[in-house]
Amino acid sequence: MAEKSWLTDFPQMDRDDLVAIRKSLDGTYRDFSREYGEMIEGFFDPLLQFLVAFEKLLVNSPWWAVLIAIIGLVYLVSRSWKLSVGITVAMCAVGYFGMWEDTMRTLSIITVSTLTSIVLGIPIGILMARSNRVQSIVTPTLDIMQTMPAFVYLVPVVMLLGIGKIPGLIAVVIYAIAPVIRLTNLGIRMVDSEVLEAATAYGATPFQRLIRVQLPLSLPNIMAGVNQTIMMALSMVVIASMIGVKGLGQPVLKSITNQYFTMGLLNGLAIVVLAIMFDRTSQAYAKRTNNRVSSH
Amino acid sequence: MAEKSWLTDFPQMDRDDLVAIRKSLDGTYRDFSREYGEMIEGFFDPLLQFLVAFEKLLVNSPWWAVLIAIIGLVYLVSRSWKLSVGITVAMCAVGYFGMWEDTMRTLSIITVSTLTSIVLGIPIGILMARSNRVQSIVTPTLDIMQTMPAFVYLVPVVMLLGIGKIPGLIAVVIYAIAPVIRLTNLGIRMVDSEVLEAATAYGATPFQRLIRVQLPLSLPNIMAGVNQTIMMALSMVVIASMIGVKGLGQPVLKSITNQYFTMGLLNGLAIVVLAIMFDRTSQAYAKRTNNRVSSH
Amino acid sequence: ADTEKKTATECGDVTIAEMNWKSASLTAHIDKFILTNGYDCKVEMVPGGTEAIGTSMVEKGEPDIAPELWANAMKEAIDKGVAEKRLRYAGKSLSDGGEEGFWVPKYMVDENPKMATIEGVIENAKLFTHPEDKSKSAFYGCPAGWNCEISSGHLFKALKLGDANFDLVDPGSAAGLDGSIARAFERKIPWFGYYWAPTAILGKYEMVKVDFGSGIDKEEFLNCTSSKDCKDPKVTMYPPSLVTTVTTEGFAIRAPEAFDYLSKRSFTNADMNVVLAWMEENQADGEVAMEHYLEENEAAWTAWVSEDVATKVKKALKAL
Amino acid sequence: MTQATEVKPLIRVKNLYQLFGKDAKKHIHLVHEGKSKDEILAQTGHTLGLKDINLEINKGETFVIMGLSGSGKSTLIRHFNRLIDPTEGSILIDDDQDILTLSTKELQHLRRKRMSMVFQRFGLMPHRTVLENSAYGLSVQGVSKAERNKKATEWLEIVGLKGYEKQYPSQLSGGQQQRVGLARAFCTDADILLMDEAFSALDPLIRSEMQDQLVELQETLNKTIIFITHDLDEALRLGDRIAILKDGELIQVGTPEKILLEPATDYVEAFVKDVNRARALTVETVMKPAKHRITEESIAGALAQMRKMPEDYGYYFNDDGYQGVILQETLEAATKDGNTGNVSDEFMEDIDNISPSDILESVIPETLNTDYPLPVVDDKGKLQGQLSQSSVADVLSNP
Amino acid sequence: MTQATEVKPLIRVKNLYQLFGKDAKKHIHLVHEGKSKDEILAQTGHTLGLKDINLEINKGETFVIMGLSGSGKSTLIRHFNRLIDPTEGSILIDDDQDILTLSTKELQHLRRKRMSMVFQRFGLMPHRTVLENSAYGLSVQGVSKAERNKKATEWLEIVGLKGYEKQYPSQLSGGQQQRVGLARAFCTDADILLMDEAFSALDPLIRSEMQDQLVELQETLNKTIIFITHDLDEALRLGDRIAILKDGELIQVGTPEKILLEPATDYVEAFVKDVNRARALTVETVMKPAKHRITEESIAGALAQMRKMPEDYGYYFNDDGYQGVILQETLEAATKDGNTGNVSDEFMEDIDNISPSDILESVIPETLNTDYPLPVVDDKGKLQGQLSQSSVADVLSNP
Ligand SMILES: Nc1ncnc2c1ncn2[C@@H]1O[C@H](COP(=O)(O)OP(=O)(O)OP(=O)(O)O)[C@@H](O)[C@H]1O
Ligand SMILES: Nc1ncnc2c1ncn2[C@@H]1O[C@H](COP(=O)(O)OP(=O)(O)OP(=O)(O)O)[C@@H](O)[C@H]1O
Ligand SMILES: [Mg+2]
Ligand SMILES: [Mg+2]
Repeated sequence: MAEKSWLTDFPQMDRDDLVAIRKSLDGTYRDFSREYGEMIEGFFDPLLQFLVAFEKLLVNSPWWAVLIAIIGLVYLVSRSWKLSVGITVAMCAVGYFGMWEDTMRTLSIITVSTLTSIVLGIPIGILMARSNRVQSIVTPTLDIMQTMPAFVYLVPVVMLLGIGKIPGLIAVVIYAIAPVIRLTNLGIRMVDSEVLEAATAYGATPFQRLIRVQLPLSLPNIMAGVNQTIMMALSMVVIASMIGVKGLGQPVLKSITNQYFTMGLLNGLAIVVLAIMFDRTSQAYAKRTNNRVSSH
Repeated sequence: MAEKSWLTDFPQMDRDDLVAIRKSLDGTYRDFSREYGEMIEGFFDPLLQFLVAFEKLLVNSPWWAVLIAIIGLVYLVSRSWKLSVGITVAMCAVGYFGMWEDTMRTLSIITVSTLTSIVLGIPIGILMARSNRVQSIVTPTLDIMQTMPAFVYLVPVVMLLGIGKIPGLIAVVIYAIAPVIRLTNLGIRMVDSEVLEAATAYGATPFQRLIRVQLPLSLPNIMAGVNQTIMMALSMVVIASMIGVKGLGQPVLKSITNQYFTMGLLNGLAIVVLAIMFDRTSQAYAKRTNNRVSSH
Repeated sequence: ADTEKKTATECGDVTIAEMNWKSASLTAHIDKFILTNGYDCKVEMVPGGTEAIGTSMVEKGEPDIAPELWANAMKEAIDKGVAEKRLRYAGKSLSDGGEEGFWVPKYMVDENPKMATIEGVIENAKLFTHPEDKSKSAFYGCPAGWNCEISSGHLFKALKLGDANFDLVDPGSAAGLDGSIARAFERKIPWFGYYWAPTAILGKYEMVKVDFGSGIDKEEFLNCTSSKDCKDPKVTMYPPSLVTTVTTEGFAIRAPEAFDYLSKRSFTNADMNVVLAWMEENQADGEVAMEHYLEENEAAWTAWVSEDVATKVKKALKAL
Repeated sequence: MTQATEVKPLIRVKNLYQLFGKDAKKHIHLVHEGKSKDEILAQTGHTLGLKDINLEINKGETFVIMGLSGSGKSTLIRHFNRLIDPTEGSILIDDDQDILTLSTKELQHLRRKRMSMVFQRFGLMPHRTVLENSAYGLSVQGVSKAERNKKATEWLEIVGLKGYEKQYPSQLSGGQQQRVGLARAFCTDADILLMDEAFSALDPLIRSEMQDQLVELQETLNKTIIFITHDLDEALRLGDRIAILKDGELIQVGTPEKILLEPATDYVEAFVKDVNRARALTVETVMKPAKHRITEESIAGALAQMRKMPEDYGYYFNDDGYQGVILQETLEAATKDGNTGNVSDEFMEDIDNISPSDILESVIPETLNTDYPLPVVDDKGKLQGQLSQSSVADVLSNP
Repeated sequence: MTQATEVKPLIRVKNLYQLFGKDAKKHIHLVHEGKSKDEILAQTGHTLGLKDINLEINKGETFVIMGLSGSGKSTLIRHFNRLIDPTEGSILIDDDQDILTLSTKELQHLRRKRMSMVFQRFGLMPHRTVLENSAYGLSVQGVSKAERNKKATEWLEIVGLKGYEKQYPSQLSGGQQQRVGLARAFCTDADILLMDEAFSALDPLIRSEMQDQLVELQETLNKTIIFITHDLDEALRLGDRIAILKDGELIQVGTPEKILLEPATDYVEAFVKDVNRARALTVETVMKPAKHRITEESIAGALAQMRKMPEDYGYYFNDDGYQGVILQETLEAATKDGNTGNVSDEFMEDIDNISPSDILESVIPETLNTDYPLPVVDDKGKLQGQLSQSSVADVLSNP
């Protein structure tokens, strides 16, 4: 178009330059993935094998054995009969509506991604709470991880690692890890300095302070982070299914193209069941082991 | 497939029954949306008009006027030169790379949805903190809102309200409102009971207690919720663009189908810029007005 | 939605769906330009995925035009909409129809010409490693939920690919499928799966359609291959698939001239492929490509409109 | 301080029980059955806070609550403004209004205008400056900013925190924080002050200033003060009446002297054992009636009168009342000098009269320095009694 | 308690400065320039915590720190285990090790094994039970659960919290919480106890028990105790030496008697004005040398000797040393009765000897009841001096 005044239109980079930049960057990435793709893929191979085996275990074992194992775990961790019964009923409904297998697949990948997020996230949050410099680096990284749309990196990741569980896992972890990091950081920073000082005065090492004072006292916040991490991991189920992760996301996608609302809803509800199972169990565990703080 | 034993396969509902149920529910919803769609759409009309006008304002005003207004606001709210300069640079980069208009569109919808989420979310969080009954109702609702994939309700919402900003707004708010509610609830529940008791003893009304004690003291948590809400709202930009919300989501989707990685990345970064702008400004505001607590 | 009041000749406000793949985006921009300048419509673009756009058109009569809709996606719903007189097929957007099939990269065929046939592929099944199971071979199917999921599934069965130790991998979405192709091409490794053209991917990555040796059996395809309830599918190549322009019934009634234009506007695959290649080359989006197309292919597009409209459009084109 | 106590009670506590724990209502019967605090704790995990408390607090009085740590003092005082609801029992205010039946509005009014509280653990708001904290009570009442800040600034100056207005509580020392709590409480002009160990973190100088302040407030504004303290001297100095709690039970209520001199139980006795009696008691409580009165005007007559008495001193009275102490030797010397006139001022001993309200401690040096009992004279110049060395010794060595 | 002070100092504080605020280093020059605390606060918003403190604390001593609220006591004590780093100055421990140069490991060792602290605001861990809180110091040291719980249980019983082991701090009263803090500090066997107003929330009974406990600990285990208190009586009772701070400066350091009888400044004088001197001072500090010695064995000789003296009593000595008090009238009566024998026990007055270490207060009744000065006799039976009514009166009325 002719004559654009900088007054009305933003003075832009020349289109050709922009295209050149884009192309060269794209090219660079392509080169990179060609060069290192195999290697990186190899690096993740053990994890992939584990994921595959875990999924197989859940899908191929008789449903009643899996159900018993799940409920048993839920009960062991939460020690709550109410919760265990609720989960049993919900899981049976899931099975009855024909979503058992997909649910197992989703359960498998989500268990691993949530655990990964938490296991990586809490230590990062702790480091972040210790040092303002780490915080000033990690915070914007998390901002990027959370807001950069998964769609942007979905294809590049697939290009690098192929379709399937690993890129799915990576996408989920990238997206879901932020809240637990942020809230661990916040929680630890908010711990009452008087209590911390008492621990110091008795010669507690930084580690002892962390384990016995900071973590327990910031538990409500950390658990809020865990809760959000679980929620966000499960909200990524559909996105993950876009790059070939089997599970409840696929029928959801299917239902949307075909306008089968009820089917979408049912599968969505199965995801919700998983979310509630993870969340309530972890919260009950935290509450049980630290009841005084959460009622503080 | 033949002969399924209940031992190996979950005893499922009969496929035909399931299909019948699905069909009848789908039908019911279709009827409902045809019956009431117009009415409900009408209800949202003022909001739509506002959204459209707001977007027009941002898109059609000269870019420098908008930029000055944005930076002015950022500075007024945050009182931080550093932040204002940073945002200016980032916004100029966004414009220079030719994403100004899309960014403005996204800015418009996201501003409204984030504000809506916060303005609705904090009071709900407060109510939740007040009553265990409310909490026990709201919590699972939030679980559903966060984990039910947007894809499940995207099409039904479109069916009811058509394509465009309103369903986009609704989808974003449904997804993004949860953290601010949860963390407001948590924050208020964690407020030191001694301080609260002092307020009570001096005859503070519940409202005064809320405004002058509970909210300021739970501010770090509430702001963590606001941060997550902003992040999640911006992470929905792409999804919203699937149902007709113009903005940065569209080029992202295009870039994924066309494998233009750099283009996707640039647009993703523009989203990140918006996220950081919202987040830092709100955090700076909270810190400025309540510096003692956040450094507590 | 409130269309009835408008007089027949008045075009008024028109909304065009802009889907996010290249050809659709291009077509949408061409329609926008021509409708604006030639028919005095006030055009607004609406982005959206096929599903959302389709649903909204059926239920809400909005947007007015979907310039390029693949029957592949949500065929059922669209047909229903047409049957209920909510939608109207304006015409084929791609005159030759879309091309579907099972493809392998060209470099494989270059290396081993037999790869262009299904026998060759089956013979070399071992080459197509499965992403999750080393002992199997992978066939990338059509994303779940699309119409092609059914047809590609049936053909998978008919070709007895399963017996050849192939596993039907669901790529989840077009993005997943695209990613897997890109990965294969960057590393020059084997790939075998369902795809369709004209598309950016096939513009960018040269692939060869695998010959089933069966020819096209249109009857069989319509009755069995593409039907959910087909018990015993037989082998057939894909017939060209319908790629149409769809408008709402309201629009068709309100702006018959514009509708007339839409029913004439269609591209040959060859033309389209040229533009797509140019877009790829320049990382162009629909708007830029529209300019390019209108300038380069005057003969083609002037045939879609009356002379008087063509003049108007040309004038506008000059003004750019 | 010692005011007429025959006023209508302002606060009346009736059969108040407090059992802490989840199932208080369920387990309260154990309390009625007379189980001890320890037993109940061991058996149910519930802590007995208060048991069958009956009390009356009068308007304008300073009512001190004492007792072992954990005996329920704070718990009791928190009931007065209903920060905790009793498990059983009632609290009547203004003699008829049960605070448990107050509406939310009324309760707020009560807390705003009638009562103000100093918390044992201060209860300051960490997010507000010292000034804002002090003005909190007023801000709750909706007093304008200028006005409340003015008042808060005044009070901050009185409690010695001038210059710290803009600091935050976390930047203050313990005692400074407590004083912010005091300023906050004094700011509201409430007529009932609930003070839970309000001076415990203060040094002796500031503490005694604050005590003076309290006495002044009580005298000039007739405030009712309910004061918890562990400092017996403070209790005796401030208290019109003292209540002693033990394990949630009320053991004794009475005036300081009564508690000191007639402890109801061994517990109370042990409790007050260490008190500095000399400081706690006034001359009044120890003095004896003055016996040796000399009324003869003439020196000779006076000497004669004195010689009839067992001691060699006497209190000289004329028509104008008590005049002073005369020693036998003075009279004898005067007689020897041939002075036959009347007894006059110059014969009186040069000693300070002591007043009945004097603290015993302050007169000990004089007692020690004088060989005869000191005359106790009230401010109208009337002789009220005499204070002998032996009675002082008696009361000091009592326990 | 009063131990030989010529031991090597355990802790030595040298030129310690503490300025609170962001830019302490930048503004510390104002302190050197002699600006006052208030000026610095007004000018920079920084609070002067400590100014040029120089101190030595000896092993085995109980060192009491007193001073106005906000004068820097807590700040000073926090430097000893380096909870705060000084702005300037150094703290040497064991006479050579500067704690600022300690490695993290060494510092941890110091905090674990050498020092234990009671916090003014308790610093309990809300998420741990009373038992766990008490055992905290041991658990940090890695002592086995059984062992540390045993020890914590013992100490909890000593501080009177038996039965509360499983409660959480929020369920305890203020004083109970403080006692948990005490139990925690006592549990670790550290040889230096830092006690910041450690008894401030305790009632008199428990407080005096705790004081006894402290004295016992100090005597039997030779612990060094650094004790902040606002209670002068407590300071005088516990302290071997007392330091008095004002506005961050050290005003006076000395033995209780010295502080009481020779206050360095008006401030100190005002500070100790209200002290119960009778309780603070011992007989030793007030007694005078005993003059009137009677050494003649025979009654007549003794009488003659006594008549030469100005007073009508005397202290009788024979070869075995001091025997008792004899009154002139007793001797006269004996002479009258014709007794010409020797002075023997039966002539001695029937009064209790008082000991030099007796608290003055405890002998006041006797002083009051006796007409002549009381003999002060040490536990070996040696006469150390005499305590007259007038010297008691003098010291009590000193200020
Ligand atoms: N963290 C801090 N930030 C700023 N100022 C502080 C801080 N801690 C203490 N101060 C200031 O240092 C001074 C000394 O405080 P410190 O706590 O040592 O007093 P203290 O002698 O223990 O008083 P108290 O008897 O009231 O406990 C006070 O004026 C206080 O305001
Ligand atoms: N919130 C609570 N939950 C459980 N028990 C409590 C609670 N508050 C107080 N108690 C118990 O009630 C009893 C009385 O506590 P209160 O605080 O009234 O004591 P106090 O007399 O004020 O003691 P102190 O002099 O130590 O402050 C204590 O045994 C305490 O353990
Ligand atoms: Mg208390
Ligand atoms: Mg202190």
